[in-house]
Amino acid sequence: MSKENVKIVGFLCNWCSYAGADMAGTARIRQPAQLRIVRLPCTGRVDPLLILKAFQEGADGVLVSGCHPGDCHYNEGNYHARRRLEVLARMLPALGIDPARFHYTWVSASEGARWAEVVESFTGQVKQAVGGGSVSQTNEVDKMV
Amino acid sequence: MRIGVFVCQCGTNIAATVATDRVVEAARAMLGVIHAESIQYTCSDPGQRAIIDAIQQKDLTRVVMAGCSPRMHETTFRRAVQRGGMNPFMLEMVNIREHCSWIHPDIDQGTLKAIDLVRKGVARVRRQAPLSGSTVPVTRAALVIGGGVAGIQAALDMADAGIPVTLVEKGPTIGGNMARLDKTFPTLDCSSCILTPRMVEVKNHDNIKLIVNAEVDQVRGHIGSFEVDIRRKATCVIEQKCTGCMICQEKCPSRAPDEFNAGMGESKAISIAFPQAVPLVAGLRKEHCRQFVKGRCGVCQKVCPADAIDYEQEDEIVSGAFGAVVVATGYDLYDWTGSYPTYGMGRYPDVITSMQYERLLSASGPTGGHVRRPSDGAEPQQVVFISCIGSRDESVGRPQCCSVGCMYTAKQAILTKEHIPDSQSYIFYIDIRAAGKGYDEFSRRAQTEFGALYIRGRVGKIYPRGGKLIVMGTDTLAGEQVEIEADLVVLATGLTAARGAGELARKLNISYDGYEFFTEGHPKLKPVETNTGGVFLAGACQGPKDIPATVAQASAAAAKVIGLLSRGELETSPVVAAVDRNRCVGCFKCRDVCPYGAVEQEQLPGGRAVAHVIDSLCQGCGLCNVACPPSTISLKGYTDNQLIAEVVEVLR
Amino acid sequence: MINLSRTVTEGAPLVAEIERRSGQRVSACLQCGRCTSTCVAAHAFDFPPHRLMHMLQIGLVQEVLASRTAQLCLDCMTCSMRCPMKIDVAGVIETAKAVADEAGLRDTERDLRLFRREFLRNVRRHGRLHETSMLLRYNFATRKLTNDISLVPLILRKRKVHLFPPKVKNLRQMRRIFREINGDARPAPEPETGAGE
Amino acid sequence: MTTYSYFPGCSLSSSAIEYDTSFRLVAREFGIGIDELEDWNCCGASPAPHHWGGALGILLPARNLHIAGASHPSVVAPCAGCFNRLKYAQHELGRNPALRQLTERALHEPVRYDTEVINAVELLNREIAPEEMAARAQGRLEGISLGTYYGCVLVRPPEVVQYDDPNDPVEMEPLLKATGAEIPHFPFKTECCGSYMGLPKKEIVLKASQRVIESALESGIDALVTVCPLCHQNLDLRQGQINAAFGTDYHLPVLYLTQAIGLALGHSPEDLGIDAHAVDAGALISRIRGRRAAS
Ligand SMILES: Cc1cc2nc3c(=O)[nH]c(=O)nc-3n(C[C@H](O)[C@H](O)[C@H](O)COP(=O)(O)OP(=O)(O)OC[C@H]3O[C@@H](n4cnc5c(N)ncnc54)[C@H](O)[C@@H]3O)c2cc1C
Ligand SMILES: Cc1cc2nc3c(=O)[nH]c(=O)nc-3n(C[C@H](O)[C@H](O)[C@H](O)COP(=O)(O)OP(=O)(O)OC[C@H]3O[C@@H](n4cnc5c(N)ncnc54)[C@H](O)[C@@H]3O)c2cc1C
Ligand code: SF4
Ligand code: SF4
Ligand code: SF4
Ligand code: SF4
Ligand code: SF4
Ligand code: SF4
Ligand code: SF4
Ligand code: SF4
Repeated sequence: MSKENVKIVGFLCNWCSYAGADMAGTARIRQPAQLRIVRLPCTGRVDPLLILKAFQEGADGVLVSGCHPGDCHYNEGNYHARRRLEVLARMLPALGIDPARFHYTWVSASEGARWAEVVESFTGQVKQAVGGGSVSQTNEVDKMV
Repeated sequence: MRIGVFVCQCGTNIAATVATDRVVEAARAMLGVIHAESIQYTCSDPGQRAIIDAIQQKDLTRVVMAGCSPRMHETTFRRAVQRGGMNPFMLEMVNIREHCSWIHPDIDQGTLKAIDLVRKGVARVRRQAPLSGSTVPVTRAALVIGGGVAGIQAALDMADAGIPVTLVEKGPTIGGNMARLDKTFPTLDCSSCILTPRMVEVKNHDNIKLIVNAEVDQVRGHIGSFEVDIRRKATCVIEQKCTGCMICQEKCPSRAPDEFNAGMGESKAISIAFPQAVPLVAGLRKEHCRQFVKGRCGVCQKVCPADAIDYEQEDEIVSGAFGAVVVATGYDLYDWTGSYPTYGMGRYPDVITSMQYERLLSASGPTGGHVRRPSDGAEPQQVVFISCIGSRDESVGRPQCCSVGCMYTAKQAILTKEHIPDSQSYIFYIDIRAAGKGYDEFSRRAQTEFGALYIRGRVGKIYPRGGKLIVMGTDTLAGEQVEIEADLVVLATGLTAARGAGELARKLNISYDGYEFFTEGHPKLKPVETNTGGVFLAGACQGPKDIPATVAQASAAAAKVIGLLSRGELETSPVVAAVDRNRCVGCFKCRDVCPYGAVEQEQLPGGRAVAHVIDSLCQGCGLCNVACPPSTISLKGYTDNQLIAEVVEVLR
Repeated sequence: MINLSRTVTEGAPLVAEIERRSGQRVSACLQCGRCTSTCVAAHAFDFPPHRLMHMLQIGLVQEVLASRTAQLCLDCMTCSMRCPMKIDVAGVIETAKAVADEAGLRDTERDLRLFRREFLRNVRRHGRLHETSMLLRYNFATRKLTNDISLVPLILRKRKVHLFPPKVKNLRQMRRIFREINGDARPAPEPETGAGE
Repeated sequence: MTTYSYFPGCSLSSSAIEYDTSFRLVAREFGIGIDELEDWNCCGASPAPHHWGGALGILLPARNLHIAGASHPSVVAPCAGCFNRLKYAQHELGRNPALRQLTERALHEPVRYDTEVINAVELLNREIAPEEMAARAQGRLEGISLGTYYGCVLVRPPEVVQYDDPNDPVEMEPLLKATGAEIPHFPFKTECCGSYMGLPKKEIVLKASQRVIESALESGIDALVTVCPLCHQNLDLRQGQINAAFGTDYHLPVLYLTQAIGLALGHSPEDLGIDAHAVDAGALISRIRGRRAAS
């Protein structure tokens, strides 16, 4: 079973993934339409609380994508992000959020096709996860944010 | 709050799958929006005019422009709203083209998403404050990395414009790959005849400081003021003393591979790459020298009339300040020996690379310009050329076209006929790519005047039989398998980025593609810029290209630098972090995470220590913002409030 | 003359079928001919492998199915290993073979058909292959009694044969295998993508 | 002592009986346990995969896999063709539930298909350390140039057999080198010998195999080494036909890997069944013996 009209928020860094998403667009690669992208200078600007906020506001999925490790425009922003997001990912079950609804990855400016694949597969994953009935119990999150 | 929303149709690029009128309608209902309209081509002159008119007539204080990616036109529209009298940062661009109309064929889905995105933009711009940057002085000096024809051209152009240039070359001489070539397509003029005068000019130019055997060690700073450490590697020869007499090379007992000759022939442990090298200075390679390997020799030191040898010489760091950097590190030849087992992987001495063949053709090469095959020194009669080695070949992970192979192969076939009149050349090709001016005519001449036989097909196997190399191929036009008993096989090996290009890119903070070629700012409109301000590209380091294209790009990069350095100061980006002193608890977590050392400690009159951001160093990454426990340090233009508002609005 | 607008349209469904089953895209072929350059059997084909790929590109799919190439290809995969576009050429030809089989298009190479028939009959009968009896039956069927007969004394002399064909004990199971496949002469079941374990 | 299930296949029980003999002999020498599969059947080798859309080519080997599943953890298939078919069946059963069902309908029980399938080279490399080989071989094959001929099915398709480099395989080398033999570069080591076309389309086999032999001789090779009975048939049994067709005069012995190793251990050609080959290896054998006598 899967739910169709999900809502997904994407946090993308300006230099790599946002540009990669642009490239997917320029190449006219069709993608599911459930994702809404928020542009940031760097994944290092992604506050884990912002992600929880998104879940609390009813997001079915949250996707974070930045430059590949080593390629960060700000040298090390994505390493900071990785550390923070790893911790967050491990916390999600305790907060009653199916970890399948969260994903972070790296997509470079030249990986338009890969970006489209990421959107495609994550959207499917989210549909599956929320369709399976494990709609978030946001109480825990409410307490945190 | 008076917000204007402009929804671009981009002709049909957007309008075909986003109902822009419905987006306009929805926008009108959004909080703070007092004006909304749809425009056919907003970036056109009338389009920009319409925005300016609306600002002035309706007294707009904020603008949301929904159209292409901000990476495309943000600057255009910031300028437009500024002309309209607004602070340029009160503009928000919403991407309904790359992220919407182009990827969602369904008009309802596209329209709904576009409305969501516009709502997000409106919410964000409502929380935007006017921003302005500060100015920083510009260092009027340029650094050129790589001394091939690209680096030479860029250095000379800038130096001629009066800019002090430092040219850093990894090898012992400038000239790069072009110095190795025999003659050049499409005019067949001799490579060294046109290149060496330019090399000498570099050496003699008052505005150029040349540092060879050197690489960039560290880069700090940003556009307008880079600080660069250059590591000059020890060569055991004191450059200022060496006269280039080459006596040391003659007397040195240790043989070493001849890198200049692409591994054909031998050189000595101490040597000068070639007689026209610039600078004409000997260099010692420790890994081949007896003095270092066995611990005793000292011959060169004894024979050197200039007392130029210093075995104790150490690496030296030269530091410099520059306003701009031109990267011109060029290419290396694809190493085919690891991936073409069917061609012998380098086991057959008479299967050679195109660059090795250039050296065989060259009068200054190891055979003095007589084409002799490596195995037995015989003059080859049947010469087979194979195109696209390590190019256009997914099976070795390299799908791209080398862009020069077809042309230099035609050239080499012509030169073969000139060198050996009774020889026969065969060229296995997939397509003949000869798109430049006079290029197709040139490759035709190889066929009509010089008798080169073009065979459309790719070779399957090369193997030795009775002193010949059997080349098994296909003539796809004849539809038949073919076989050639060749004396010499020349592989048109593709071009890869110079070794270490990726590492250099990371130091310079510029991006590169999967093959380590550096990425230009925009494939059409910013072909010499990079994504890092003040760093420009020239030549084959950006992608395979021939000499005319290399030189054109080098001059373009030089022009960009000249333009940049002609300004006394630069405006910095206002997207920087700022601290709310009253709430700062002085924990300095922000300082710990800042990659640029942009946070310093500030002592308040009461004695309390708080964080302070140095605007000119801050690059606006926002790491500090997340690290700060009380969220006191905040990235302008990407404040917590703004981001939360965006999230809330798209989830409504 | 080939009427391309016809062949391309009419061939499209079958070409798509071949592409789907083989997992290859014929449009990726750039006609470099490297497959042909490496093929050991091309001299016996009517169309060398690169031509076959192009024929699929322009929709001449019936000609491909009926070709000698589709029957004689050894599936040695040399071509697939060397294709610069990483196309599994052998896989495409294999699929064409299968499609031709299902369409009953594979009797032009009579000897090959008989060879296969005799081989499989032999296996069905004994569960194992009895090479000598197969050779004799094959020669009888093809009316080329002397084919490889010169090898027989050699084989006999070298003690390489059993006089009595070896047999599988559970022959009923063997028959069932053949029946399962013959019974419903339908194509091989397709892998359901993603439906592994 | 590790014991392996042993799948000889049709060839090793008839035309390649000497491969079976020498394989068992080498296994015994090195204490490798060999346990022949109960009631195995033909793997379908060449024609079956090309029939009925390929399903028969899976079901026939699947029955053997199933049988093997009841005994030892690994099954060795010395014939490269059988090895390839068993691997194929394993691969396909693993990803294709419909094929699994079909198989189970024929077997009347749930199919077991996860037994490890290995080939002869793999087995020997696993069980014999090169040092041990060197110690036992005492350099008997010194001065002999062996051409490692892999053919196609042992290493292709790579994603199915997952063995060695499909374009430049080397796995036969360590043990052979340990016998003292030289392994010169052999450009045709993975070129196809013409496969099963010997009967129906002889000209393909003769041409393909002629080139292999020619290149071997050009490379200074004294004998080819193979693990494929079909290759052996084409290169050895048909060498006379090749000579007749091309007017050549080749006398290139073709040995099974286990025969080469057997020779290195000092066994007689008769024990190893080398006398059963069409091409007389007498000259090669006397060279090996000559060296022994001289030293
Ligand atoms: C066989 C062959 C034949 C050709 N024939 C022709 C022809 O006939 N006509 C034509 O138009 N084009 C020809 N070309 C192409 C031509 O060689 C290139 O267009 C040209 O050399 C590119 O110049 P470049 O300065 O960009 O790079 P390069 O010539 O590669 O110069 C780059 C320089 O940067 C240095 N460098 C690299 N990394 C670093 C580093 N990290 N730090 C400092 N220095 C570094 C290198 O040592 C080198 O000196 C041919 C190419 C080949 C392979
Ligand atoms: C069908 C087609 C499709 C193309 N598609 C692409 C593509 O997808 N991507 C790509 O990169 N390139 C493409 N190109 C190439 C692209 O059009 C050119 O590279 C580009 O337009 C060249 O720009 P230009 O300024 O040099 O010349 P032009 O665009 O020709 O501009 C020259 C201008 O000078 C003016 N002019 C001429 N003579 C005089 C005079 N004596 N005095 C004053 N003014 C004068 C002309 O009126 C004109 O406005 C395409 C070309 C064609 C024909
Ligand atoms: S502003 Fe952007 S979207 Fe609008 S017409 Fe220009 S390119 Fe197209
Ligand atoms: S180091 Fe001395 S001997 Fe060598 S070239 Fe320079 S001056 Fe001449
Ligand atoms: S020390 Fe001797 S070996 Fe070393 S470079 Fe000098 S002369 Fe050559
Ligand atoms: S330029 Fe010619 S040789 Fe080079 S990859 Fe392109 S087509 Fe091949
Ligand atoms: S992290 Fe925040 S509170 Fe701590 S010093 Fe920096 S600005 Fe002040
Ligand atoms: S935004 Fe980035 S660069 Fe600026 S002060 Fe914060 S951490 Fe440092
Ligand atoms: S090798 Fe591949 S690309 Fe080349 S002709 Fe054959 S199938 Fe096409
Ligand atoms: S698989 Fe078939 S087409 Fe390919 S090389 Fe082998 S025989 Fe030729």
